[in-house]
Amino acid sequence: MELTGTHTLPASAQKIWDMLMTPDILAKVTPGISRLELENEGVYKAVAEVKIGPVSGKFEGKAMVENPVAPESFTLKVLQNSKIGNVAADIHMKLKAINDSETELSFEGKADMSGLLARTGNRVMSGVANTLTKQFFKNFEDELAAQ
Amino acid sequence: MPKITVTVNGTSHTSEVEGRLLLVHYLRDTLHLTGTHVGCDTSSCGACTIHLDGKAVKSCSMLAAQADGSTITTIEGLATGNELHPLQEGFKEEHGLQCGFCTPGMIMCAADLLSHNPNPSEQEIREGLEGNICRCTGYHNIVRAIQYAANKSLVVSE
Amino acid sequence: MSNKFIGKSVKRVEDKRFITGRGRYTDDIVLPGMTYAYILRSPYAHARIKSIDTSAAEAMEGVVTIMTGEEVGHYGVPCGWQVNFKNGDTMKEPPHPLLVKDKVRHVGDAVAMVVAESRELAQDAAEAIMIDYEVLPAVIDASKAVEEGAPLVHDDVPNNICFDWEIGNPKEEVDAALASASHITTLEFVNQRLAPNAMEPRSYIGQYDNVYDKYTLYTSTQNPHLIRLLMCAFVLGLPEHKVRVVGPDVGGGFGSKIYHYTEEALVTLASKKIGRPVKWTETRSEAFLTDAHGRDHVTKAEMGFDADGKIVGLRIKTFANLGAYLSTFSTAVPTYLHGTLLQGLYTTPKIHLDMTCVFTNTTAVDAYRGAGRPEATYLLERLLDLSALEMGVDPTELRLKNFIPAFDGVTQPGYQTNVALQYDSGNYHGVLQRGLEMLGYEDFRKAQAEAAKTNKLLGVGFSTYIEACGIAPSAVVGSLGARAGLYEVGQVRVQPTGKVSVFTGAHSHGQGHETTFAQVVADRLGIPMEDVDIIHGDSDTVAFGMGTYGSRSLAVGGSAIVKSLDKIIEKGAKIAAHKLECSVDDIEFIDGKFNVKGTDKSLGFGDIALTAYVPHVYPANLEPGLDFSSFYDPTNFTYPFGCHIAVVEVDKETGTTKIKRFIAVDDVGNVINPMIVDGQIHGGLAQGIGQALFEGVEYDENGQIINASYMDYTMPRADDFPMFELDRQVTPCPHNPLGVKGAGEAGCIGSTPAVTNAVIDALWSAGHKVKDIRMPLTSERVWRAMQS
Amino acid sequence: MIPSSVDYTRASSVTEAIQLLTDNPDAKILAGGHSLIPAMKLRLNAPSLLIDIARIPELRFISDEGDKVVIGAASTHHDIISNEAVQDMRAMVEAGELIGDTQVRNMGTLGGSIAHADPSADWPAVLLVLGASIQVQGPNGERFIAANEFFLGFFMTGLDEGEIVTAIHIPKLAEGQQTAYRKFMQPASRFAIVGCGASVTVQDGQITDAKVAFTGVSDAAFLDEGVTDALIGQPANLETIEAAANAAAEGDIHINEDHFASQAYRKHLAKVYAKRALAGACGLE
Repeated sequence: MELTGTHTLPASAQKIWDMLMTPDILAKVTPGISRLELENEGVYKAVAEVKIGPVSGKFEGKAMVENPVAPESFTLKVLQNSKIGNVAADIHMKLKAINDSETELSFEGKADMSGLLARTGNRVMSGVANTLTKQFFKNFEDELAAQ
Repeated sequence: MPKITVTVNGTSHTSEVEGRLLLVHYLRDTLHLTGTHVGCDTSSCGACTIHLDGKAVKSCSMLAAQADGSTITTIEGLATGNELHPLQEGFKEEHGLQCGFCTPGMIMCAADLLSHNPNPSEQEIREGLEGNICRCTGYHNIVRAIQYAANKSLVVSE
Repeated sequence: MSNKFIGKSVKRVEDKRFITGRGRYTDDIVLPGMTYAYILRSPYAHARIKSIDTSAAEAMEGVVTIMTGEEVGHYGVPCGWQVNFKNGDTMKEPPHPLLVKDKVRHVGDAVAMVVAESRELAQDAAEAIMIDYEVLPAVIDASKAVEEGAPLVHDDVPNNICFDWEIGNPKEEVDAALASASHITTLEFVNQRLAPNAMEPRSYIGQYDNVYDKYTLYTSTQNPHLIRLLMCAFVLGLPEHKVRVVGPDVGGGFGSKIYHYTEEALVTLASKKIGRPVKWTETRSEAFLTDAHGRDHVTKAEMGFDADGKIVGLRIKTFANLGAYLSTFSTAVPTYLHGTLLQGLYTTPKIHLDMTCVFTNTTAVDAYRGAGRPEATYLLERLLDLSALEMGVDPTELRLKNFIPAFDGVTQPGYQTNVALQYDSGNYHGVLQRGLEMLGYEDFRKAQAEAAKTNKLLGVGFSTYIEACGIAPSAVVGSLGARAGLYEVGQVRVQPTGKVSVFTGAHSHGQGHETTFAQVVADRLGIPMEDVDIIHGDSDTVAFGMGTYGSRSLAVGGSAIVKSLDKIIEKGAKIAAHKLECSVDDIEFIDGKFNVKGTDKSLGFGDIALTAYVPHVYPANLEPGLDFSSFYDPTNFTYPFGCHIAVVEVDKETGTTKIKRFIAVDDVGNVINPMIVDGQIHGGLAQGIGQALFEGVEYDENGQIINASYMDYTMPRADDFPMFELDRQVTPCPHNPLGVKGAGEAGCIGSTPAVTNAVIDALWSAGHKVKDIRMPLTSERVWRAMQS
Repeated sequence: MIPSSVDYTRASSVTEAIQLLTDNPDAKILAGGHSLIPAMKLRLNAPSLLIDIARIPELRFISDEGDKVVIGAASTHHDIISNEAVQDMRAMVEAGELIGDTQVRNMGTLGGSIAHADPSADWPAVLLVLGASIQVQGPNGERFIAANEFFLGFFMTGLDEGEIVTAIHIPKLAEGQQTAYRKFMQPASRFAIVGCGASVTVQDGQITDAKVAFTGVSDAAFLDEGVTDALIGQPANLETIEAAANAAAEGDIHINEDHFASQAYRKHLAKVYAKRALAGACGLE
């Protein structure tokens, strides 16, 4: 499943960077992650509950922030396991300051699925990707608005 | 556990069933009516087709509990005594089956078709079988078997 | 012998139980104390197992036992056919364990088996088993698997090559022939991977009886004896006489139920371990991952023609994907069942096939309806139609010009090909000409020209195929690497009252043996069909057998029965001569009566049967009883052939193809039951057309099958087809007593290229000069071909 | 395949169903079950409780109320397409006949289908062009949601937590209004790759009103205003239709893709099927 998205957020790059590096906020804005617990530097234990249409599942796994270049880019790696299949996502995040109060946040990556998810999900995968992307940016905007 | 009462092929059964028990497993495992088959797990192949209150449904895609209070006919209940249903006869006369695994579902689905369209065209028969998969016959003789049954029933009813 | 039944469309004896829901498939069988198995499978195509923790699952209610690779990983299933490298080295044959303990090699590889009191509890417990995997890179495509640096499926198989192989004329001769050609047609294509999809999912019950120390395995198989032999001799080392294998009603096979699967041995082992019967029935989702797939060739083929349109040479390079493990017949399919058919119906003087067979992180590939022969036919027949388009000649004239002339194999010798086989008898011009009459070729071309101006293009595609069936002479297949003989066994037991029980090693799973074989027996003995019972599928009742595949049941199994019938009649004549007080030479057996020639003295078959068992007035030195068993080993393959013609309509706006007409003229030798033969052809056509237009297993780059259910794998449905138009030509097989050739695979072999050819023809009619569209020819692929 | 353990209860009234749903947040409403049960069998979903509403009498009816037809949520697809009251709404009948197969149409329900909001389901495109209104009931009482505010996204509807669909209200056709539904099916599942509902009102040869909606193309069924803008005020002929259909599925929308149809191909099919549905509605096929 290919994951790409670009969106302009009304905040400075530093602010967005700080938010992304805050586990609670990262957990809040990232669809499918409900809790992140820091295990050690850059490695989180991730708990997720996903409910999309007919599918609902509880995932447990790891999220890792790799190659951070503040406040420009990092790679988010997510490895999630569940009864219905496992997901390994590798997402490269980029922040581009437009001005002091606007930043273009973009990401590019893919999620590899195994198990039932891979075998039965083809019909809806592109919809899932698009929905997750939309949720991510919407969550981010909501979070910004709340701050 | 839900308690259900169903009438299957004219006989009433009352059973306690697990909520998750599929109707097809109730028929096969509890009532030992093994003519209804399981060919897939996505509600696609139609091998498990039975009649629920007179209409063809896929018994693998519903729970036994959902059938509480219903009247069910399976392939075992289609013939009248030793007299075959015209569709059963048609499948034999026109060689509408080979391995026989999809056959009960095919016959039950065709019976639903003929119940509201007693004289279907070839195209209507083919479209009427869209929920049933056969791997052996190429459907050619299944279509002819249903035409046979339709013709026979029309002659009888005239 | 009378001909009351042979050649007649006798209605099937077996139908009554199926149409009334009384068929008895393995999953219908319930044994006292039965438990249920669930197999936990790898979600990854390639991964190292770091740890398996079954403790939580073991503690769950209703769990009887859990087995892992630690316990049974040293047992593995064998390959039944040895092929050697070009240089003579033995093929690579890595083990295929019942349960994996170190490294999983495809999605669906079995890791643990839970046995519990119910299906539900077994599945619940399997979910509680924790496995820690280290995911490894996977390799899916056969042609990429051989590249340097590709992940290794088996650590000790370099470049993932199981073996390389060649057949035909020396390569230099073919190169020279092509160098001299005035036109060369080059075609690079993929013969895609197919899921066999017999409607009955595989199902096994293991039952161990500790009183008699005897094992019974109920299995949805095409060959119970072969399973017993393999399981006893090569897998578990069980004493064969203490093992009974039963193949009850089986819901279709199409090849996929020939093989000895790991689960058959697993339920057998588990039943011994727990002392209770163990049933395992796969789900459809599992079937997509574990039933051996078919085809999967990546090919480049070149066919050269001289200026007159005569074929001068054929050169082929193919990579065949064998999957992660060697299935029972997998190595024979791309080689002896494929390379040997590349002569087709043509006089091609120089042929060379270079074949590389490769391991990948995918489900095992083995014979699927047609097995090797569809691949050869697709290659040849696509080349013929494409060459005609490229050279601007008519595809039927091109064929007629290159056909092998007719020969009957009796007064004329068989035809020796350049690829090892000798065809038995054939009249290839006949089937094509009949097909063209049925088509109304001239009118079609006019209609096509009109259609080219509209949004609904018309196309016609031809395919004139040959196959090798009725496998086969044991000595020949043995010299080619088969690790078993390929004869068949037929026993005829005449009961004292004249009723006849026939035991055959062929197995019926839809082919109608109970009817066709009874027709042969009834006619040979001159008795009613009701007096004949055909018994198959149980190793305790049937002496031995090699099973049903390769369109061999009647040609080989039927011939074995005929041999026994001949012995029955011969012995009956001796008894009759004694009772009628004449010389045995004066006895003739006609219509169920032993007559003294030229007199009205006669004894019925029933009288003789009774005398054989109540031998009070009986020849001296003759054993009582009337019961004979025969082994029949054919002297050659049989070679059915035919002409298939597809007429398609292609929607220019969407690329969707609709089959408008399908004409099949097949020559399968003599026909015992035309209704059943037609039915076999119909079913084969649907599968062959299915390959062309609908079906194909799709892997993603990680080795996940992305269409592993009927929601995504397109199975042909009733509304995908018109009524098929069939006709027949009869060129008897000269070397078996029934003159039959076999009809089980013909439809599936001939039809696929006809459909692709028809779509290509439709596109050329509108100026889109495409060479190939990858199968299945989905709407999008055809639409894209029209955009370029 | 067998679902995970689950409790089952049959609600006898809508009020009871809502109460049960409120009391059991992890519960799922079961109508025909033809989307839910297959998902549960694959264990893609494991609710603790199923609340069966299929036999609630007040949910299974089809009535002609003069200016509209009202369909109870538990009416099966078969109930609908065989009912006299909807026969002149051709899009309704044409779409219904293309849902699943005979067996699915005998069990699957209109309410279940729209509440599930599969992005490829057939009904949403039809309800959008017919201007339907969805009647829903929840802990806070009853309300109506217009179809174009109901299908919000990927398996996402305007239903709030604890609400269930009780009925669908469809206005009767206006004078000169005709509808059609055309579908390009995914060949295996027979879900829509592109499903197009069209409604065209023609007066004196001029198109006075038009609606075109797609299912299968994007996250949710949607009204394609790009197409309709190019129709209104134009003569009802094939030239108009072709030109308008070319505007289909353009603009800022996400186009789905899967191994049967890429985005480019889906977009192309949307234009072809817009043309076919519009031509069907105008009687110009």
